[in-house]
Amino acid sequence: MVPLNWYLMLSAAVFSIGVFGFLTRRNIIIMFMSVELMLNAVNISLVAFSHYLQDLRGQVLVFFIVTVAAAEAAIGLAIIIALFRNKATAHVDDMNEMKG
Amino acid sequence: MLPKLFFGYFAFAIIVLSLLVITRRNPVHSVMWMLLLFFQIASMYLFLNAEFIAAIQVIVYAGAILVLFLFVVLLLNLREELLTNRFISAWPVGLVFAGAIFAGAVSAVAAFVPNFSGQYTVDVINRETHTKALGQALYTDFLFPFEIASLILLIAIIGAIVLAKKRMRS
Amino acid sequence: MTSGKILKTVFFVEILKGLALTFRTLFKHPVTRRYPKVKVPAKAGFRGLHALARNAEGRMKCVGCGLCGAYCPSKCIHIYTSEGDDHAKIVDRYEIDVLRCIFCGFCVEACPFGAITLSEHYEYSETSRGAFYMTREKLLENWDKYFAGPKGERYFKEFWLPQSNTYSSYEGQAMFRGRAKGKE
Amino acid sequence: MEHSEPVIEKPFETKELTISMGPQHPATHGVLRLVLDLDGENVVKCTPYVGYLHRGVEKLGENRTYLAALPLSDRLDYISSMNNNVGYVNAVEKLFGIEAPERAKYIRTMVAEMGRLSSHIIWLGTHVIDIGATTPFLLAMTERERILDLFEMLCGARLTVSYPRVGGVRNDISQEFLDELYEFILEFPHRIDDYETLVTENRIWKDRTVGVGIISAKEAVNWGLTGGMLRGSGIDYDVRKYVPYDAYDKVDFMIPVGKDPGDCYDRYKVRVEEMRQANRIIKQCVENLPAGPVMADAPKFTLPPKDLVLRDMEHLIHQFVLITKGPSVAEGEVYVGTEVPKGELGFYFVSDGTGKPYRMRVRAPSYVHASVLPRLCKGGYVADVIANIGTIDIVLGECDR
Amino acid sequence: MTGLFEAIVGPGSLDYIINLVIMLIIILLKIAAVVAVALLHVAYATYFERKVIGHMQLRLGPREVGPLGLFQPFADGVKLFFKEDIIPADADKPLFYLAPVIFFISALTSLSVLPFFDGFAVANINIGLLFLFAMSSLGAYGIVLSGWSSNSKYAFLGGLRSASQVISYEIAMGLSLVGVMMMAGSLNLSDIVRAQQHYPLGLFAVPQFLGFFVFVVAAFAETNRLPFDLPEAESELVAGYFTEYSGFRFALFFLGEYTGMLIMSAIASLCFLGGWGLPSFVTAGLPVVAAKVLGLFWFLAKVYAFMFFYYWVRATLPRYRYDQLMAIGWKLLIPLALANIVITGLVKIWIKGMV
Amino acid sequence: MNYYLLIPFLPLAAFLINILFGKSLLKENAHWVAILAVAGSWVISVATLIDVMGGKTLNQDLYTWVSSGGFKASVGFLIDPLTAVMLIVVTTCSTLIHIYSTGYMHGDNGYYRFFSYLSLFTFCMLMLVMANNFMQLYFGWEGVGLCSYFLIGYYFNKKSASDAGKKAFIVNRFGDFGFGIGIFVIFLTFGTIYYEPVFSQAGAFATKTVNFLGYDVHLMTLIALLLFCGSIGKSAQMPLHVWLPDAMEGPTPVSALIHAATMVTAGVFLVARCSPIFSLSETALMVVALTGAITSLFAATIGLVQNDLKRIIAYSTVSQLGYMFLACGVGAYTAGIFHLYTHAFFKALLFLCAGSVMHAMSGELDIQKMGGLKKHMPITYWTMLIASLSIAGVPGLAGFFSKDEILWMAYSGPSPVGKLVWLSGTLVAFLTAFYSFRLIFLTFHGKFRGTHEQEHHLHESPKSMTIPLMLLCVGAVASGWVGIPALIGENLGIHNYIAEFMKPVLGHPEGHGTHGEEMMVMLVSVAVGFAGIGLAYFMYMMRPDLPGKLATQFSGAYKVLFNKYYVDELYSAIIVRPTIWIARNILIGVTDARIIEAIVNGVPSAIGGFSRQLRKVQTGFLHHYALIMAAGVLIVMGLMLMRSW
Repeated sequence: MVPLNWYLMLSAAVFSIGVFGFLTRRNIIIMFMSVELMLNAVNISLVAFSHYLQDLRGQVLVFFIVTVAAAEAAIGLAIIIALFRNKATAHVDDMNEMKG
Repeated sequence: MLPKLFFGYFAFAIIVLSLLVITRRNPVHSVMWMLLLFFQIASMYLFLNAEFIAAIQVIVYAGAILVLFLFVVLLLNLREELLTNRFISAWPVGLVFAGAIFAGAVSAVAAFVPNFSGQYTVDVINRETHTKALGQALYTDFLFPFEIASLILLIAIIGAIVLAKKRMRS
Repeated sequence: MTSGKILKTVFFVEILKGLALTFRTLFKHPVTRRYPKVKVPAKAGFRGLHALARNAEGRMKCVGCGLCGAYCPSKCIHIYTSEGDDHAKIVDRYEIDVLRCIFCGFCVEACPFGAITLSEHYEYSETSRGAFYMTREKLLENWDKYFAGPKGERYFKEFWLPQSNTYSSYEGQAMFRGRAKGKE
Repeated sequence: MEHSEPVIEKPFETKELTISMGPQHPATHGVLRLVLDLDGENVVKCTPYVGYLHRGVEKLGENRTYLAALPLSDRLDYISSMNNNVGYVNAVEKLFGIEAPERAKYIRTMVAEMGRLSSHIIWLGTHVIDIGATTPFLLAMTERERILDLFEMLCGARLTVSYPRVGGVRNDISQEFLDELYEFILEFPHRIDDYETLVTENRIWKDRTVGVGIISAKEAVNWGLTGGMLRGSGIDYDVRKYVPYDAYDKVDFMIPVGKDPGDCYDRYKVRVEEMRQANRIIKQCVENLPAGPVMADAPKFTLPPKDLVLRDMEHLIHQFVLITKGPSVAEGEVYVGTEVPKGELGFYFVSDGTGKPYRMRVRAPSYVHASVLPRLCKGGYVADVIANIGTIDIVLGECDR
Repeated sequence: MTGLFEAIVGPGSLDYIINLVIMLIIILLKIAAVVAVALLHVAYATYFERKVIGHMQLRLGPREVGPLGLFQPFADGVKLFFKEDIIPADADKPLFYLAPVIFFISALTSLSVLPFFDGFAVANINIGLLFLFAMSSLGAYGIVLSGWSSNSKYAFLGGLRSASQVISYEIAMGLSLVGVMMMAGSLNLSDIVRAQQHYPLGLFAVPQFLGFFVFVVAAFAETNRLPFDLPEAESELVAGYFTEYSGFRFALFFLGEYTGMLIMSAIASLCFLGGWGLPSFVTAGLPVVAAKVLGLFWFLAKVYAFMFFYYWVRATLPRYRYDQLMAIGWKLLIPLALANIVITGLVKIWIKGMV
Repeated sequence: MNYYLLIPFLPLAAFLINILFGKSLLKENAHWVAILAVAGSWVISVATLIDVMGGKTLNQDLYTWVSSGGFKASVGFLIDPLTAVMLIVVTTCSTLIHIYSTGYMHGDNGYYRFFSYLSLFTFCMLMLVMANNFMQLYFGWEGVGLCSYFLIGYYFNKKSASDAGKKAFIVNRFGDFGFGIGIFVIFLTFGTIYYEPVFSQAGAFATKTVNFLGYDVHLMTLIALLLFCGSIGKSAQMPLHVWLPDAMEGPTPVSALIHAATMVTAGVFLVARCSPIFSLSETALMVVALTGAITSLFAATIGLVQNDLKRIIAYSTVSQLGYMFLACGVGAYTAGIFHLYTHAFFKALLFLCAGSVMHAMSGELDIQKMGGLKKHMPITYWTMLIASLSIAGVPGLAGFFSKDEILWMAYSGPSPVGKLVWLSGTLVAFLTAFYSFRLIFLTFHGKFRGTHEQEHHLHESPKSMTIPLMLLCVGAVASGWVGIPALIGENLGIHNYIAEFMKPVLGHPEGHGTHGEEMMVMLVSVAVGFAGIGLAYFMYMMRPDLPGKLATQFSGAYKVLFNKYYVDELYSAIIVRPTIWIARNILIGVTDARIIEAIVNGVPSAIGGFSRQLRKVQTGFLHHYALIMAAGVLIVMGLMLMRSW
């Protein structure tokens, strides 16, 4: 039997990789994918919890996270397209219009 | 032993694939590695007796969200950007932050031992089939969040259309 | 839109009709001609590969008047003649560039002697261009191959055009006679 | 704080995708090349490039005698060569001032309509196969094969027939031909019904053609469209009816017209109906075929009978003069338009008194119709381009000459 | 499949391992058998298609290679294998290589959950239908990537068209099968087949006629067949997304497409036409083995009937335009499928109320 | 389950078919689907009525809609005498009006749209009346409101039409707000929203009070009044009546179906349905009765002087609705429902006749420009005359029986305000007769006053329009015969069928009048009806110059009436304009300019310097923000870890 901790650590590792990607990549699409990665990390831990605690609530949460991820991807990518129209670039360091 | 071996394989594959996703220069390649990653995660869900979630993982994540990513990548056609730097210059800072988060998380879960047993044991799920059990949970206890989720999707559809719609040249 | 039309639209009547037609066709006899295995003979008077006619003695009919070459729309007939001992014209070379030829049959019409003919042979593919440059010998050989015997005589009787009866006699002309017999 | 331009929402400038359709493309019917500027699936601009099949037919015609240039017309619209021949000989006859005998006129009318059938069958098949229906194409080809067999029986050639002659036709028809033809025309309307079953009422076909390639009657006239393209827009004009030649004034037929403005579907309906009318004309020609000569008795302009050439000096001289020098024609110019399957095919000759035309000019309907293609395609979808190419029914041999 | 996982998750012992190995071997044999048989069927599906369409068009179809042309598929295969493999300049090579593989594999994998007769499926999983959706949604990757990586405009247009088509119609197809799921109360394909035996004629196609209609149309669109074959509309886009492919890679697309058709036919047969089920008076008197063989026969007969319908339609109908295709998918099929779900639900409640 | 369910779902199916396929397939055949569906519903409704008369009732849940915690709502159906009568009213009117519409709407662009809305409306209305819980009632309530909005604004190109639609929608919101709260209060009180437990437990709460806004309020009164809020809005009672006359912008069949026969009566239905609650609160009943009385009087007086054909009938509708509330308010629910039932026939008939007239007049509505139409459109004339006679209370016709029943109940009932409302009701009967016949005389008699072109165009309407008129006419005559009062019926051996039929649901107030009094009441009401007709005849036939003179002489009163008591202007003055004024003068002029700007200008300049420095934190680079977020996560994580250690 694999201990629950292992799954949680795996989840933490994937999450950290996602954080790293989000913090360091310049391409906004990859940044977005890093976000998806983090969501998936959370999903892993939720499913693991659900399995080990013998409760379906974790999986229900995963279900909602997937829904929200789909919505987020739709909106986020639409924003990317809208941004790309104005800037013709996908590099976030070229987008600093919000500068104070 | 065998379960641990399988877990080891999945853990290794997932981590390597995650790293590949965030380090590839070409976004299309990133998407492809991510596709593989999703498959690994879905298979791992099968080992956790969550077959419906595994199916959802493939259908929604791989079949819909990632295709969306692929579409956008293809639509923007970023070939010229392949020549520039992948990472921001201060990437070590990011590494430190990510490492810190990892360390924090690991230290939090290292000693975690589950001690609660709910009603959905493996036997119950196998008897009732996972999909049915999940469906029952979704449509009774979680009906309200379920409806909200549908609303979110609706809003997302409208929002995406409004955002990405081509404005008529007037 | 009438209700009949609605019913037709909902039940895909026109598409079902089309499907019925294709299904009926499935059991019809195919019309494919399995060409290299089963050959369809050319109709009489087909304008195929050229041949130079021989007369009864087996000599070439051509006298080298050059009308065919002059009339040819694609200018593919080349005749080289020289004067013989008895001041008679001798045809040195009679050559046709078949690759240029458009098989209009005008040379046949131009020739006053019935020397140049178009045979019913149509399978003359070759692998080199040279094979299509027909010399006198090749053309005469064609005559032997494709017009041997009564076939050659018939050619001049029927397909050597125009003939005087196209101007004058109307006996036995093709006329409408209702549905042909023997074809139900 | 540095001054920056206020961000105005720019319209999304999509890069237009330029694709070159043809000259090698399954749907462009030969060597037509279309350069399409696409905005997604929408055609922003369509530019046809023609001339890949240019052979200088008009110039070649100036170097051949009036009689010898006839086969050149075969190769204009090579799928309805019979009609081109008829047009050519009608123009030359008018220039010569001679007239073909009655029987020859009937035969010409008959074979020209057969040519129309074969051309329309090709048009129908390719138009339909471009839009995706494969079966009508192959079914229709069966009938075309029968027409070509009949042509072969008639004159020994299937495609480039060179059958009509100045002053008549090459040879009289045979009884088998006539019987065979009659069998064919009795059967053919049922075959048209078959094609129509598969296509006419089909909702997909209607979706694809109704409202596509719309052109109004006025515009159609201004673009110089003729034939099915013009009649599809609701204009009742047909050379056969309004300037009858050959035996068209002696047969009864109708001119199908579409509605104003016409679309691809109208043109489709018009042409299918034309097939039925052509069938009717052939039937009448067969039934009313008069007896008589098939060549005009005009020794100065037509080749003498072969059997007399060697027996009669005068005929031999005519033979030599006509072939080497060509007929002697009065100076002048002539234009004769005839209705070929594609539209109005016009031959224009300027004669300087020699046996060869000073100028030969072909008014090719395909060329005119190709020019309207950008107008039809603009603003439509890529798939509509295909429908439009099918509907204008052009043959590049004629277009490029 | 769950059984396998139990075995793995549970405590390991030697017996287990041996049993496991035997099981694995059986599974592998099953896979091999299914793949081999399926590919053979796919090969002959092409032959069948050419014959059927040929005769529908007054032609003969293949008949020169072997008796009645029966070796034609192999001749084609051999030809494709030995053709030169051309890769366009500037193509993204890894993806160019990968695309046909993804396309083919996604089609092939779907085979694993199809029950060919009672009790036989490579994997009899509870979420069989979902698995099929998942795999069919992966096919879109092959298409998009092949279109993009070819670096050709025609291929790109074809790829985009096809991907949006496949994704759009997947929704309609999924929704059309929801009615079946509701009636069967399961996602397991074997259960669905069994559930049908309680219905008149042993078919879901009768009570679910609306769903069946939507499914048929969506199946045609999913497999890019006429009247929805726009991605590879020859007259417009030459060959769509695989314009630039040749040789073996082209063969993979080709096989993938026909496997897709086979799978769609199998789904139709399983979910709507009663699968292996056959009238009970036929099976009643038969020994079990014979009944099973007969079941396989029935299943295949239904699959081939559906395949025949594919060809039949291809021989009859023209092709839709892109915008019309989308309009049909979104404005006709999806509402119809939703209506079907609503009606099915209402009727189900009604029946429950009556009982 | 049984076939009753088909009643609402046939129209729903028709709606779905029409909305999905109407545009592409059905086009001008759209009406077939709708008519067949509604006619089917009608047939089943009749069968249902027969069943119910046989003593059968039904209360069943079809489908659990929401089951969350203690809250449970479902799609459920209650079929009892009240529902059965309503079903007959709704499906009959709906069927006839559907048929009528085929002629009226012929050739309209949105033909299929019109029919799909009509079907949807019918569905919603049927759901409303067949509900067995408040949730579904509310669903139907809002559904009909939505359809009403769609249909009023059917000619959405016309600004007045879309404005009227919006007005109806917004005004209804006021009422529905109260209604919604009412349902909440019911749920809070009873823990359920099903009729059956609510009504059966209502008695137990009869004396309970709750603290509401600091006052102790009688709970049942609170609930009843909140529910009545909804009724006021939907049934266009004072003060929310303003939307109904404007709603006449919709197509006439819509006015007939929605704004006369069915939807607007939903309020009355609600009060009748909740009679167990209302009966427990005398205050609420009084409010209902007074509101009804005031509204009826008020609308009737406005109706006297209007010139717009449809608006006159619309005010008449408002007035008659007031009558129904008046009946309910004095506890005579049966009489109210009875009047609802007869009113549906003759008012629908009136509207359809008006539509027929409009049809002939090419959309002209001003009765001053009509006249003498009698000879051009005899069917319309006669049917409209019968409808007017019916509404005027001429004995033997439907209106007479129901009106008389109400007046008698008001007079004899236990209500403290009974006599008062009886007086006002009698006055309204007089006014009703007067304006109804003013309409008839001006429209159909005398000389034609419109343009020559219009006169040339005059014609009788097509069969599809006149046949429904004639059928409704039968209803307008005969529908009252089921409720013949005891006074007359006793002698003839005829019972008051409807009263008996309704008794199990709505009860019957004990009157304490004598036969003599009843006779008196009846005679008075008949007399005032004839007086009204006679006065109208005198003023518009014998002395056509008199009305003008009167108008100038009493110009003040005339103006008030003509301008509908300035209610719209009043709303504009007390709500709309003050709001704008406050916004403009106080908020902008004082608050904004003096106070806020001072602060705004002072504080920012102080802050400005500071923020100019602070702003530099906002680099605009996404990564910086992301980094700060990560830092935040780290800090939170650290804190949590520290706590656990």
